[in-house]
Amino acid sequence: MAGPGLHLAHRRRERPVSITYLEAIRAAQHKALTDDPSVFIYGQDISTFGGAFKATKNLSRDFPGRVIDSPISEDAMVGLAVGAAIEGMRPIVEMQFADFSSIALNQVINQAATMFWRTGTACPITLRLPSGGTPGSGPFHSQSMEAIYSHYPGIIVLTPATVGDAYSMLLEAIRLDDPVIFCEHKFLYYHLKEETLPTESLPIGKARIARPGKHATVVTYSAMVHEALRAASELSADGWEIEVVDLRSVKPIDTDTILGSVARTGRLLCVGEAFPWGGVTAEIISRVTSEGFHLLDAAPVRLNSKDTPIPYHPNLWSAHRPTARVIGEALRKMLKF
Amino acid sequence: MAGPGLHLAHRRRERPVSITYLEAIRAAQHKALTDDPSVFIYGQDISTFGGAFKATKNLSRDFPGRVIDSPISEDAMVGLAVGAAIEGMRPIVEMQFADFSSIALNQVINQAATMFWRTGTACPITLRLPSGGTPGSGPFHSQSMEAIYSHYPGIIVLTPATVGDAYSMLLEAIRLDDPVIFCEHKFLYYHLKEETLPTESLPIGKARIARPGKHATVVTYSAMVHEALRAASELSADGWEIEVVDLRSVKPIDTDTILGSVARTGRLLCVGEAFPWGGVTAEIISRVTSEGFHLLDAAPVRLNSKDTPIPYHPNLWSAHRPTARVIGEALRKMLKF
Amino acid sequence: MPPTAPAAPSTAFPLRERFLDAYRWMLLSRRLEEKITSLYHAGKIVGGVYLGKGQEAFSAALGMTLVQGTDVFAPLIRDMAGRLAFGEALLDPARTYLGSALGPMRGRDGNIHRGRPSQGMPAMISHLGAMVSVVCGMLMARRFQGRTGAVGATCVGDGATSTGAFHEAVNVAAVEKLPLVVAVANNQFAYSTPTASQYACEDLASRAEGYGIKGYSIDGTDLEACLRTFDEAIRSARDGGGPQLVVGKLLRLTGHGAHDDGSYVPDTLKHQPFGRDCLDLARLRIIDEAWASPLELEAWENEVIESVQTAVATAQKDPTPDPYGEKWQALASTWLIEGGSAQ
Amino acid sequence: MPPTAPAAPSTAFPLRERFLDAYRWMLLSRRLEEKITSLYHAGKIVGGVYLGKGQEAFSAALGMTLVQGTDVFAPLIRDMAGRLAFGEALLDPARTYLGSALGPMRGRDGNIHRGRPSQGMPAMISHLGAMVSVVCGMLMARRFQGRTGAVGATCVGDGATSTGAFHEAVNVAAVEKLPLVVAVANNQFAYSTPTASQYACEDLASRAEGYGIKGYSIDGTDLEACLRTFDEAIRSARDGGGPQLVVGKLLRLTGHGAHDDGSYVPDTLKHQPFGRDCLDLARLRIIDEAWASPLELEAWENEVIESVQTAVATAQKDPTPDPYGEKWQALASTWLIEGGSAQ
Ligand SMILES: Cc1ncc(C[n+]2csc(CCOP(=O)(O)OP(=O)(O)O)c2C)c(N)n1
Ligand SMILES: Cc1ncc(C[n+]2csc(CCOP(=O)(O)OP(=O)(O)O)c2C)c(N)n1
Ligand SMILES: [Mg+2]
Ligand SMILES: [Mg+2]
Repeated sequence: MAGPGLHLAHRRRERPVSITYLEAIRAAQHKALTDDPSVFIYGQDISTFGGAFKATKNLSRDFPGRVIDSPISEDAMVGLAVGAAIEGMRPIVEMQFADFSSIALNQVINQAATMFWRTGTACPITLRLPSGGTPGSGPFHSQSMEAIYSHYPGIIVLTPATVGDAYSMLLEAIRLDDPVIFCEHKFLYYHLKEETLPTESLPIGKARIARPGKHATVVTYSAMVHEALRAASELSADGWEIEVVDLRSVKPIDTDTILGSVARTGRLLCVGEAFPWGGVTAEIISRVTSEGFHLLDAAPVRLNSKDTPIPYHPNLWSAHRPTARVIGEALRKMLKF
Repeated sequence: MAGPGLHLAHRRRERPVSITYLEAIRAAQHKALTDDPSVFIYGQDISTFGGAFKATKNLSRDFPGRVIDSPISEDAMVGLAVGAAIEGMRPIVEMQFADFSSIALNQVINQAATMFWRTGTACPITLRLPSGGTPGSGPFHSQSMEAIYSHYPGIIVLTPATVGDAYSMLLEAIRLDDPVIFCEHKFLYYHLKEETLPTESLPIGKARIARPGKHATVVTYSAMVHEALRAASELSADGWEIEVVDLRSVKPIDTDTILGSVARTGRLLCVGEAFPWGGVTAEIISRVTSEGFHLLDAAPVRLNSKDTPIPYHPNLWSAHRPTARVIGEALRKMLKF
Repeated sequence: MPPTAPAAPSTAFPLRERFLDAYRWMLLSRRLEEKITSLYHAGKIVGGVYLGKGQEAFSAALGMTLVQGTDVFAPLIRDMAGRLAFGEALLDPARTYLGSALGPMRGRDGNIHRGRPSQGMPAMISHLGAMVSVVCGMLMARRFQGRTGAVGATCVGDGATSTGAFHEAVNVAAVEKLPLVVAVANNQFAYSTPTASQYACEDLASRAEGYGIKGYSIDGTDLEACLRTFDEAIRSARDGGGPQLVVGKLLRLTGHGAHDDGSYVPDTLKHQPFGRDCLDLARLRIIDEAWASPLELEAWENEVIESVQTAVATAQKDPTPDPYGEKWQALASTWLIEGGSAQ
Repeated sequence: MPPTAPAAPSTAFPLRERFLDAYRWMLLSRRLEEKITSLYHAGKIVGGVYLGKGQEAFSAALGMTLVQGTDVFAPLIRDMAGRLAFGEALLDPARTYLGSALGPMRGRDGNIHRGRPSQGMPAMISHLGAMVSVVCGMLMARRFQGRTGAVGATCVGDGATSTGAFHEAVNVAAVEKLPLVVAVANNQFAYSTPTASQYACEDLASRAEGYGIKGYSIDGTDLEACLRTFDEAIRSARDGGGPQLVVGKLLRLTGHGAHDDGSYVPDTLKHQPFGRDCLDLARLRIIDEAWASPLELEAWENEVIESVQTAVATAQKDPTPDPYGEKWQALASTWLIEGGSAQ
């Protein structure tokens, strides 16, 4: 297991073609399967079919016997991964949608997450959760479940917002000796493209300044980073310089980077796509106000989804989650004080 | 269904004997079964045996056929309750321990909680979750799961801290047309006693000033109310007047009462027994700082359990959760600024 | 819309009437789904489209044999035929697929997730297996309320039998001896996953014994077998015989969804007897038995196409959901809904 | 501690040796649990006490037939006999029950939740049914790693068969044809709930067919039957025969836990053949067959009592967990642990 900082040691430059967020996830799995014989992947329709989103396309061809179709049994999928991890394997479990991981919750929070603390045996499993809303997906194919998993001890929860992070954080996740919930955002799967895969990256646990600024800080993660960036460039037309912090990892949270940003700007807006009660935005505001109370010049503000299930119809869906427009409005209002 | 304020309309005074928190829960179920033929109870070992904690003792005798033993099938228990609720019943489901509701999570958050919003059909189910830590109970018989359920839309989450609330809030919960998670604290089951059952009570959704004060506000709920009260009376020896707010309901949260208290005291400590990431304490601090930023004279502080599974050994357990001593220390430190 | 069969006058099984009735529901379902598919490919449908092609006999026979108003029917993703046969208005699917604000889900949920729970048809959640226990509860309620003689039926696929939810619920039904009919449409695949990766027994009906319930194993493409078996199973459940597990062997004659070409389905399966198209088989049988004339068959076809077009045309003129009018209220207890800054 | 049986020299089943070995493990388990019970009633035990009384033959036969170091054994709450027979050191239960900091769980978890996962014995979580899939994974790992010939066994009760987790895992094992042995100790009750409220089939072994696996139904109080059946089932699993479901009929001869008097267990059950005490039966059989002399039997008794006393005495002198030294680290990746104000 690589320690902090070491995690990118052996990466070579990948071929420079345009690569999507989804392809980065596939590439990371390819590399993990290549580098480490203890890695295998378990999930529904992931073998010859290549997964509902094609995140494992061709992997079963390139790594025969190591990419295995599971029955529709999320509880057993995670239980099996835990058992394999006990014996030194590094399983990746693909949930077909994050939403179906509700079935596996018990194995995650009570079996995997308690293993190391209770028994001293490491439990290196990575659960890939295709997360977040897309138009028309409705209440059960759109959820963001990071708040649920982050609440429980013994789990690392990652929310990559970029192609590079999708790649490097997944690779690092697989190498970590702990259970990792890898929330990959479906809205970014095909939209987001970069020229190359990274050869270096921030380690897990560090947030990233996605855009520097000085008038206000937006702390966000996953797909909302891009809504925030859009809002920030819109506001820049009026001379506002908005700093956008991409959390990358929501457990642990890089409180220092956030406090550093708020120290510069004095204003904090937290944006998340998840439901409004609790969750990442509450945790961030709670930390900043507890640890950096004097840094704030104005009340912190938060934006989440509406407090209803995620609607199926695109009309409703776009009003349910925060967007660049809503973020921009919130920022303008906040900057008045 | 009773609207707000009406909920205690038909209560008569109960016989004035000493009654425990657990007995209050039993009495509420007795009354609900008496008053409303659509109420039934479903759970493991709850019929002739009267439940693992005896919360349903004699109820199957008094209400034959309406208190039913279930197989060890938490998912189906809740699914069945939802189906019965669709048809106009008002099921109560007893989980043997809150911790085992992890198995039922899907039926709670995706089936019950989405029913009304998706279909317009009400889903009046009450899930009783024997919650919280007691010495020697360990990682899987001690959990406080309110943060998990509160995060999802469409659910009401109650955390009674007193004998009276255990009674009146459970009665009101059963009458509500929505899914209610009723977190009853096992540590209070036998410890907590009152002379009589209440004939009146605050409605669900309203917090209670458990102890008035002026130097600092402690916002807390469930068993931690009593730790906070102990800390408050200890500090009163030094002239500190600590206000303790008992949330009673953690979703919804009575933000107005909290803001009112913080407006009086200028200082906020939030205390919860649950795990530290997210949860009630983060939500409270986030609300107070967003909506009442100018009310605070000092940084808000929060206390939760340690970020590990809940230890079995009492030595470790008492250090894992907040106690009157730790709350007192936190208050003294906060009052220095 | 096709008429319902007249009530059977004798105790003898009215095969011809039932068969013709079922055929017309199957036809309606097929044509409606064809229309939806072409709308999907034209970009007019929001969300996923999952089709019942190849499963209409099994589904229609079940839906038709249940009594709307008394019984419960919890359909799954390939039960257009069963839904219509049970009594779902044609406008319900049309409106839901077309994103109308006037459908039963009002744009909040879509397509296969539609239902009218208070009218005996729960609206499925996506999590497979999760509806079985809900039907158990609806039957428990009837028992509490003294509403006797009702049956509850639900459909699942081969894949859903692997879920813990399915197991827990079937077992609960067995323990409570509920009048539950579980119809397993074994269409040989769960998405791309063949049955060999889903279970290891010969026949899923062999699970019945382990629950202490009655099991049936039939050719799901054979409409007569479907009609007779569901008739027996539903009657048995209604008469206190407890849960019934009916497994129909058939083949999904379409991709998993309209987005999927199903190219992984091997030709060998398509040439198996259970790989035939139940609608074709039923039409041939009707012709063979001379239960209807070619003219009648053509008239039904036209009738069905017309009702599909009418429903779709109506739904297309409907308003779409209005996000500004939406109040975002997930609770019936409106006074307990929080507004505020968090959202 | 009782010696292990010498390796069987021939292919013939070495009944006498196995029987005597098993008897001594059963005896050790019984005496240890009696000691723990009296310590419990004296207030010396932290947390719950769940006992294997009446189930020792079934449990010991399984644990004994597995090979520590190669095989996996995931015991449940009534498997003291099986644990010891598999190779758990007597000090492990003694230390765990007495809250020693030196036990395998270091005070973090207790009693029946102890285990040493990295040595082939997972530490059960409380959620029933949840360990079966973990054993599947441990076996999958062996397959990946080319460690052939290993078997994984796990125990559940009649109640745990109602869990979705049990179903999903047994089905996964069947699909993957894993060398899994699932031992169901059907002790007629799940806490207070009789089997009639738990399942509706005649015999839980009838579930095997529905999974496509081998099933066995035995008298769990008959040590010889237990030994022979587990021998066969484990051999069959080891030889590639896939999962094996062994159901033992027996009676819990104790309350659910030491806190429960089990007064709801009807006398009629206690007088059934499966209500007899397997330890008594085994002793009578030994005497009957003259497999050991009364003197030997007495010597074993004394030996067992002494080893129990030694273990308990050692554990009682152990330090208890130190909350001040505890670092509260739930992650192996220590650099990712958050400190800070939230706690
Ligand atoms: C619990 C759960 N896991 C995964 C899925 C994703 N999923 C949707 S349909 C499907 C395949 C279903 O197969 P089957 O039950 O055989 O029904 P069919 O589609 O063949 O009718 C899967 C895996 C789901 N809906 N629910
Ligand atoms: C999922 C789950 N639900 C409830 C419980 C509470 N519980 C602990 S033991 C028990 C009874 C178990 O019965 P059985 O499986 O027959 O085992 P036995 O105690 O008879 O050995 C119950 C309900 C649990 N541990 N896990
Ligand atoms: Mg299928
Ligand atoms: Mg039992």
